[in-house]
Amino acid sequence: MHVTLRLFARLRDLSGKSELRLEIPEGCDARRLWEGLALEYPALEPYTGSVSCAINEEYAKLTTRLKDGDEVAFLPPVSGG
Amino acid sequence: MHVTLRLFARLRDLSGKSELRLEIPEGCDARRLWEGLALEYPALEPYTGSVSCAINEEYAKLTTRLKDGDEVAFLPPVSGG
Amino acid sequence: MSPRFGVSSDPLNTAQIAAVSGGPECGAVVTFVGTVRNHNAGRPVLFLEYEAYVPLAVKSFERIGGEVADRWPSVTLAIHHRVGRLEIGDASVVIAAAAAHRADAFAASRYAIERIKQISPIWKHEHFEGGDVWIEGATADPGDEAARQVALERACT
Amino acid sequence: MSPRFGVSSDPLNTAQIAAVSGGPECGAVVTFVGTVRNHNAGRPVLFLEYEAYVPLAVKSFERIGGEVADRWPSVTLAIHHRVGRLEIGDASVVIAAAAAHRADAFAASRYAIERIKQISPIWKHEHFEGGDVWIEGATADPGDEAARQVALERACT
Repeated sequence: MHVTLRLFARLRDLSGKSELRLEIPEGCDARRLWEGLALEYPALEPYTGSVSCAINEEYAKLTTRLKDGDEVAFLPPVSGG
Repeated sequence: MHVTLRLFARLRDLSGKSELRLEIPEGCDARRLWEGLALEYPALEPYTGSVSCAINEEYAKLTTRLKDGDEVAFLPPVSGG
Repeated sequence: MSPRFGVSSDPLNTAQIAAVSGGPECGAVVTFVGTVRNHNAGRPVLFLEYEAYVPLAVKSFERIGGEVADRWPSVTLAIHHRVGRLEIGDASVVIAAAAAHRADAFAASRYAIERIKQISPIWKHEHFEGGDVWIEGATADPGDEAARQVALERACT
Repeated sequence: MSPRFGVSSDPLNTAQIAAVSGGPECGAVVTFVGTVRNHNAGRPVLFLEYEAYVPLAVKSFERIGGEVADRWPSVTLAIHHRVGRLEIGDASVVIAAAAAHRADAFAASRYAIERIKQISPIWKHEHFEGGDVWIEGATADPGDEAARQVALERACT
């Protein structure tokens, strides 16, 4: 199945990618997606403890299982205001 | 000597006077001025414990001795904002 | 640049008052606007009339500005109060506090409105269906330290 | 009437945002404006760029509006954040809280800015002489009750 991955702010700058379309296995959760990403872009690895995740424009736990067509966003710590 | 007396808000409404020019004896303090006023306008008497005083546009204690030409204002409890 | 403190019968210009207090080192502006409510103490309100001893009221705002500067040196404060007849929804008072950091701007503006209610020679004459009443709150005494402590507590300091 | 919550690259119109939240039962409007400072962490700042995950940011403002409504039912809240390049002095965020009484308006607006900094997917890219840095604060987790308690404490409740 396929998901769309979105990266923001410094995660985008470090990976050089703002959006990726990825094929993932059935039953994959968001954490496994992140781990794969951090393997491909080792500069992202330091964010493993602090990254947040949103699925289809709602905050979601990293343990959420992904479905075909999901939009998954990884968010570094925020600094609005 | 003479002083100008100013009354505000409900003190003015109760006395019917917003400004009075009064002759007072030397050595008179603001409290004595108020007491004379409350004798002339008994409706003001209930304010004896809560009235504030300003002399020449500055807050002043009721024990302040008045000088010739002073502008003395008596102020009921305030409600700005 | 407009004066930082004033009393007038003209409608209050919130944007202009808030602009008084900004600057390049400023990171936060908190503006408080008091407006005339359509009810008070269970009664429908028709309109209000505000009266002030104008020169002393402006001096009281300057005094509050000084108290704020002592406590929160980074804050620039502006206070403007309207007098005369005000309709429901009209702004009666606008306070703007600009500061480097938001905590100071919030504290200073809250402190200022509490102090205005304690020491500014301004009176609210409430007109309701079938009557009217002068609202009377605090005996004005700028030297009352216990009152000042209450204002500081409400400012959450 | 404008929407209560928004993210846009257009300059923020404070007066329009504050007007969203008034009404005849309203006695107090507290407006918080965050502005770009000319220095941060000891460095002179040249300009900022704000980025947002826009749909989720707007939803986070709606969530904060719901948290405020639960805690302070009389409060009407509006939140607008700007994105893109902002110069020194520009407003990055405007929060307006209208309420019957001032204590609720102050508390709700302070709570809202604390929550934005905790959970809204917005990032500040600071450009200074000789470099730039992404500012990173809190890991966004709307379900983190300890963080929410910190926001309530800062709102002085």
